[in-house]
Amino acid sequence: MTKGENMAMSRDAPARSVFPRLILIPAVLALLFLLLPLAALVARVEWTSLWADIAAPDAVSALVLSVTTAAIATAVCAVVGIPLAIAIARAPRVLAAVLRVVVTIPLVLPPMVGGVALLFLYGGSSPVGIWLDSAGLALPFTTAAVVVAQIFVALPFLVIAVEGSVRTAGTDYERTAVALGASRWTTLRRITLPLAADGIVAGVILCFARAIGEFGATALFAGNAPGVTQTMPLAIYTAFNGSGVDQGSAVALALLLLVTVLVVLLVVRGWRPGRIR
Amino acid sequence: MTKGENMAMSRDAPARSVFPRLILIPAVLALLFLLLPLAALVARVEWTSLWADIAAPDAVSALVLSVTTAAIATAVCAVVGIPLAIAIARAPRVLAAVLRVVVTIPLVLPPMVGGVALLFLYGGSSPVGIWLDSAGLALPFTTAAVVVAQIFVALPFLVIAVEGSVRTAGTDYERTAVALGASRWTTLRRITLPLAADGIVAGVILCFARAIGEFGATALFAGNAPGVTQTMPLAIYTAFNGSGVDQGSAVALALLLLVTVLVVLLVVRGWRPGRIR
Amino acid sequence: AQAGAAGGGLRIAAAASLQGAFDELVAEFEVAHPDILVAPVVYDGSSTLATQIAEGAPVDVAAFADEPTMARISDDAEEPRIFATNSLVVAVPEGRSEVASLDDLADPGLDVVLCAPEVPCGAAAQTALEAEGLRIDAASLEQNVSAVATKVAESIADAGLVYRTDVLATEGIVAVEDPRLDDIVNSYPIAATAGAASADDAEAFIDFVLSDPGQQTLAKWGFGTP
Amino acid sequence: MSGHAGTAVDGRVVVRRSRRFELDVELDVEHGEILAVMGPSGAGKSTLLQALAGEVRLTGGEIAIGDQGVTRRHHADPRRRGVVLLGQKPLLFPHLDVRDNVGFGLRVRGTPRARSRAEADEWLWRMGLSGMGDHRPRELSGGQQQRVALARALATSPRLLLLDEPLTSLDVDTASDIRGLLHEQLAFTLTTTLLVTHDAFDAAALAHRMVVIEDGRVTQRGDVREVLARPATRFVAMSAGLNRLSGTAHDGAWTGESFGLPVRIASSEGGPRPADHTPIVAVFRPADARIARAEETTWTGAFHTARDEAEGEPAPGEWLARVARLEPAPGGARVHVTEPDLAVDIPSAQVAALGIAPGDPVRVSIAPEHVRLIPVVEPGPVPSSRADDSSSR
Amino acid sequence: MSGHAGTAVDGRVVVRRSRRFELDVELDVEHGEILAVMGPSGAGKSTLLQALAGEVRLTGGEIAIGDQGVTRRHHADPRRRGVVLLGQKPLLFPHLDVRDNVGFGLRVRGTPRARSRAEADEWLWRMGLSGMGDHRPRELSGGQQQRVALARALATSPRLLLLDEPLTSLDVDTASDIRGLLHEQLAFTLTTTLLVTHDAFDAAALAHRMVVIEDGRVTQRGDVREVLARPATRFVAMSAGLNRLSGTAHDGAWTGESFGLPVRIASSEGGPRPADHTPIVAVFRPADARIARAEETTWTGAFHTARDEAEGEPAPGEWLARVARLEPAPGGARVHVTEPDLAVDIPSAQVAALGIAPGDPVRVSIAPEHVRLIPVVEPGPVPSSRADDSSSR
Ligand SMILES: Nc1ncnc2c1ncn2[C@@H]1O[C@H](COP(=O)(O)OP(=O)(O)OP(=O)(O)O)[C@@H](O)[C@H]1O
Ligand SMILES: Nc1ncnc2c1ncn2[C@@H]1O[C@H](COP(=O)(O)OP(=O)(O)OP(=O)(O)O)[C@@H](O)[C@H]1O
Ligand SMILES: [Mg+2]
Ligand SMILES: [Mg+2]
Repeated sequence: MTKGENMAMSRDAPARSVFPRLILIPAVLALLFLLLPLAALVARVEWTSLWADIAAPDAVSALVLSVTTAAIATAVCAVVGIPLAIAIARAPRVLAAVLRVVVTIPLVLPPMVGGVALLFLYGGSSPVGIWLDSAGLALPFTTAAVVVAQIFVALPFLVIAVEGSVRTAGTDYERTAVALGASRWTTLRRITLPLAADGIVAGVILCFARAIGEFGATALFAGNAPGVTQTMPLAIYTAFNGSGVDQGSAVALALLLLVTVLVVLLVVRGWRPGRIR
Repeated sequence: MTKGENMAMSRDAPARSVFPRLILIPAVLALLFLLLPLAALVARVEWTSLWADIAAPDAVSALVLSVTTAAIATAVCAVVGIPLAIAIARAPRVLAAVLRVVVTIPLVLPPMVGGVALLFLYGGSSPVGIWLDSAGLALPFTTAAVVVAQIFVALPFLVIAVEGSVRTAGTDYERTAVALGASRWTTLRRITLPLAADGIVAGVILCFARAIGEFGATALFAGNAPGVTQTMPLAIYTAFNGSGVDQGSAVALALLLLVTVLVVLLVVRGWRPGRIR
Repeated sequence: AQAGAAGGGLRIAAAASLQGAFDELVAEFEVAHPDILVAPVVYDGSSTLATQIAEGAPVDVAAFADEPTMARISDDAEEPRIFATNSLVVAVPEGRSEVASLDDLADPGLDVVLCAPEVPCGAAAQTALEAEGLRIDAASLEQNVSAVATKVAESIADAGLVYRTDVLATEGIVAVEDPRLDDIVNSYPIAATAGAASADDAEAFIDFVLSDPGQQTLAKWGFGTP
Repeated sequence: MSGHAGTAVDGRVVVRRSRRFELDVELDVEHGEILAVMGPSGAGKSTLLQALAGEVRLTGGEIAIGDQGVTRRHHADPRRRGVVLLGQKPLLFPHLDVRDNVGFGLRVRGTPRARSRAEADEWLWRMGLSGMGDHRPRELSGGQQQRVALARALATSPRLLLLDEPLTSLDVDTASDIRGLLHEQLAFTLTTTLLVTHDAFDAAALAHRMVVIEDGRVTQRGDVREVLARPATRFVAMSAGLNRLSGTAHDGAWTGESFGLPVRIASSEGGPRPADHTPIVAVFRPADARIARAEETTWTGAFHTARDEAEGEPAPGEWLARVARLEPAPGGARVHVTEPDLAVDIPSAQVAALGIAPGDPVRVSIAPEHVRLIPVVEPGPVPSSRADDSSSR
Repeated sequence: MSGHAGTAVDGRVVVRRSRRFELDVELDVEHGEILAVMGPSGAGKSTLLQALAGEVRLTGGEIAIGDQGVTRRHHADPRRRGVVLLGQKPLLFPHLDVRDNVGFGLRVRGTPRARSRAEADEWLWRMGLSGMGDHRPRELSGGQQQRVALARALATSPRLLLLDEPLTSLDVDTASDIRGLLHEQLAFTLTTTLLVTHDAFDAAALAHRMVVIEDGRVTQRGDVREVLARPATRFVAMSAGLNRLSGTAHDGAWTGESFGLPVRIASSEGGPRPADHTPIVAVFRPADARIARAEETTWTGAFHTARDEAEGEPAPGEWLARVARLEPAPGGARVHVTEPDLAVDIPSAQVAALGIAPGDPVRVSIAPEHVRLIPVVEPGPVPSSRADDSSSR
């Protein structure tokens, strides 16, 4: 038995799980409920025209734009959202509860309303918009606007997922690290973040998934200009809603989006923050 | 000092938090980023017509429908999603990773595509739809369809949030409970669920928020019949999209939705599963 | 149509229902005016486009599906001109024959979907039904006409009122002609925006749409001439 | 209370944990001194250490650690104070392997990776854990985790080291090794240390002075051996493995009662003769007391005989007692008798010969050379600060 | 290996935890018996208990617990087997208060709420924790948590109770109370119990028989007092608090070497005379050995004198040794000397008088009446099952 095997063995040896086997029934139901519609979608794919649809220049540029903007949005969300999550997790009880609700609010807005709100905030008729404009940083209808819209809708997911796991990890290990001489930054980097790794991965995944699937706010705030702001969801929408376009290509594009995200998620799942030191 | 005070004291005594104070800067940025657009939205409210807008019969019935359907959808999600989350949390490593990705997939679909997928699955031209139809359970255009659409988009949030906290809670306490003679069901009810309470509350909140804000899938799959399937987001969208109609009423409705959800969330936050025995 | 990047070329925003026709029109226009670069057309709901233009979206030419929406950006646009019309037809799933005329829609055993009265196709439908004194208990009041077409195509609804152009564009639905609907037309306005980067190019495009070749192309996609 | 040169910890720690418990302890630890802290379970030992480490807030008092003051409001950073607490739970970082756990303190102080790993391996070797460096903490046994945590604390060379039962859950053999290592290390580095322990042997082997905390208050303090030899409370006597009988001084000897009959215990120890009628305690080891069957086998019979004898002058250092409980012990048995309550150790050979059972009458004797008589000093050498009496049980 | 009537646990447990550690132990525990398990840190004691409780899977062997068999594949439900493990960590349910923790086992068996609360309070009272029922586990001290966990385990009246160091982190006084309670309870309910402990006193006081596990293998087993009195390994001797010197039998006495000079230790114990030239060990208590300054103060001088003396007949039970380490102890000091390695306890009074330091030559003596000579039996009374040798260190 090699050492590698052995380590794996002791780590993988399944802790005996004691949940009632009956709950597998609702669990399978839930899974079916999520998967069957996807299967129905795939069943409608017109395989003959699939390649033409997904290789179309607009489709490719939308996909590239989607992946790029979602990745940037996720990175920004991580940079500002993880700190917010930590701050909430460590805030006094009542303040934390209030902040958690505040963070949840944007989730509730139908994304289109979110887009309107963003337009109201950064658009040409608001003080912020005018100020940004004069600084040459006008946001709406640019690729940056896509990212902003995605951040706005995706950030709450990251914050809530990370907050939960930071809170669960508690402060015992952090205080131990400080007592051993670690600075606050070192403690953050070497203890807090690695211990919250599961939550951070979950948060990043949720955030990325939500960002890449974002449609409503983007449509309003960034517009639907192919190559500039037309992300996959907008391309799908256009293909689906526009008259004279084949709906088959909407399904093809949806499939392309799904497969792309599947690949990205599987790659992310293999990654753990804090592993690399 | 009364006993109550004292218990509160020892429970609230803040564990010294050791995170670097500098991370409060990105945290505040994140918070502003989420809140400013909402403020911009509120700034556009036309207070003179506000009351008329939100007291309109259609608005009220849409709100009632939204809250009801979202509550039902959340309940269903809890009933099937918590078991799925537990099953994933206790599954072997690789299977769990795959299931987690599978559950995340529906998040990625632009909701409208989700609606199309649901239509493909339950619609009149699919075997499932025909079978349901012959059983007199045709879904489309019913309030049930709204709930189904909401479940489809909201379930992943609940599953992912709950799964994280069930996994973090580990199996030590469960095994202790079994050794003390608890049945699997008792262990689930008295140990597993209460220990995952934080995650369950977070999941329920995310799920409810996503369900009540759901627009795209509902619009396609359930339609937009006032009083039957016209939820708040659809009402808002209709108000927004209507030509010549004043967009002010869309903003007013959005505000109404926000305030309602705020109240619901604050109530839910006060609740903890497992407290009542 | 090489102008993929932002800033280059004539920026056209058009209602989603114009997509097929405008893609073809733009190609023809570029042949006719090789000196004018056209950016990819932005298609979306007219209402969305109007909101964006009001908030300063970089658009030179706006073509909408109804006049009231165009009126919402009257401050930001030149005088609009009507370039096409669209009329309603009854749409039914391919291969079904319960519905032969408009009157059959009143059958309470049928699931009929209409557009919401707030949106242009819904307003038109309402006008038509009121004119005939028909009361329809719609199963759903859809946000846009594509949703109506999709529901009919998926046999979820038994019939719906859609534009003639949608029947051409959507697989799986056929039109039931009813002459009483031919009068109910929806007018499509087009206008250059006030902030157009090149007013001349915008005018050139609008002129092209209104020209004979332009009108022929639109007719090919099911639009009527104003 | 002001710190003087050479004082590492000086001041008063007050922590109210709940309505029923408040810690209120004065401390004064010299640089390089090792102070043992003993006390019953729940007495507040861990609370004291946590307060010094800054893990719980003071609710009163003021303590100087080195040149920094900690009060209820002001809360110095333990890192800058160089205070390291090894708590009752090992709290090894679960995501780091054992080597990185031990090397953590060095790494964060900027020691290069290779060197900190080498030092960590050296520490693991000293702890008898060489080759375990690659394991995750959860793959270690309880005692192994304990040792890793101790190594991690020692490796940082703290200025003030707070050890909360570092040798618990170790077997005698391993504990002895680690105790030796700890002794050398602390002496060599002159680390000021507070050591919570339940083992008088550990305290005597490692510490210079000792404080005894009972129910949040100091009940005895002083030189370790002195405290253990002259226990001021029942708890300390138990911890030191001694019998402690309360009585009154009379003619230079201890007098008390057993079932209403007078008992007299003399001591051959020198020293000042206790004043008559003052309360004193007699202290001796369970192994030094002797036990014999009473002539009568029934309790009533034995009691009558004893009462008759007592009419005359009772034999000093010998009295009638009743067996309460017999506890097997490694080399024989421990017999608990009443009255007065005390324990007597008897070797295996004698256990069978004696043939006694609970309830039997026995004659207990203790030779004067094994007895120490200690005047009861109340409140004793403990600086009194019991202003708030409402908090005691 | 088949279970016979009256056997509660019977079979062989094999658990491979890592490349360097495998547990392989045969067990045979009677109904109502209390079996002590001792062994060095990391020997596999907790692994054994976890395997019996079903917390880790067997990788080999087969064990019958009551009428149910557990093998590598078949994995009976511990609940149905009535097996309760109190592990090294208390694992109190953090979301329940202390009373509900103790009452948990009763509640899930259907005891009405009021009654289970009353019983829980009764248990808390017996554990010296009355009034603590409303607290959350995290509001308790380490020792208090330990006691709550013990109460929780006992309250369920299990058929097989597995206690992993239940009295650790308790002070002597509390431990004594709890030991008494445990003794009564286990005797009264006739609960089959495996008790892991590092304290020979606990083992002797509570258990009937004992197994010693070292590095995953049983090195000694038998009656507790027997094992402690006749330690087969250095570890057992240390645990029993005895010196254990390896040597050869000669003329019915122990012979060995000290710095090349012959040493002879006689015993006045009866019993069979060991055959000449067979390996034997001499066993005696550190307190029974005597130590005196050598006549010469330097090591070389003393060694020369000793060598000269050795030319004649050396005095039995006395030899020249060298002080390795002095360890203060509660009632005096423990002196560790070489060669052979052993410990000598000296009372406080003698410490100063003796005035020795590490490196000094001393004369060590031990009277024959304190010595027990034990033939070395290898592999001893331990059923051998060391087929797989690759796994030992
Ligand atoms: N989860 C695990 N994975 C791999 N190895 C383990 C694991 N748990 C324990 N071990 C190893 O198994 C051996 C026995 O551990 P165990 O916990 O049984 O020891 P123990 O006798 O209880 O020791 P202690 O007295 O220190 O508690 C140790 O060497 C330990 O490192
Ligand atoms: N977080 C807390 N909240 C409220 N009370 C607490 C808390 N922690 C400890 N206590 C109480 O404070 C008292 C002292 O606890 P502490 O942990 O200091 O005891 P200890 O002397 O270390 O005992 P042990 O030897 O059992 O570890 C106990 O009565 C305990 O119940
Ligand atoms: Mg403690
Ligand atoms: Mg163990």
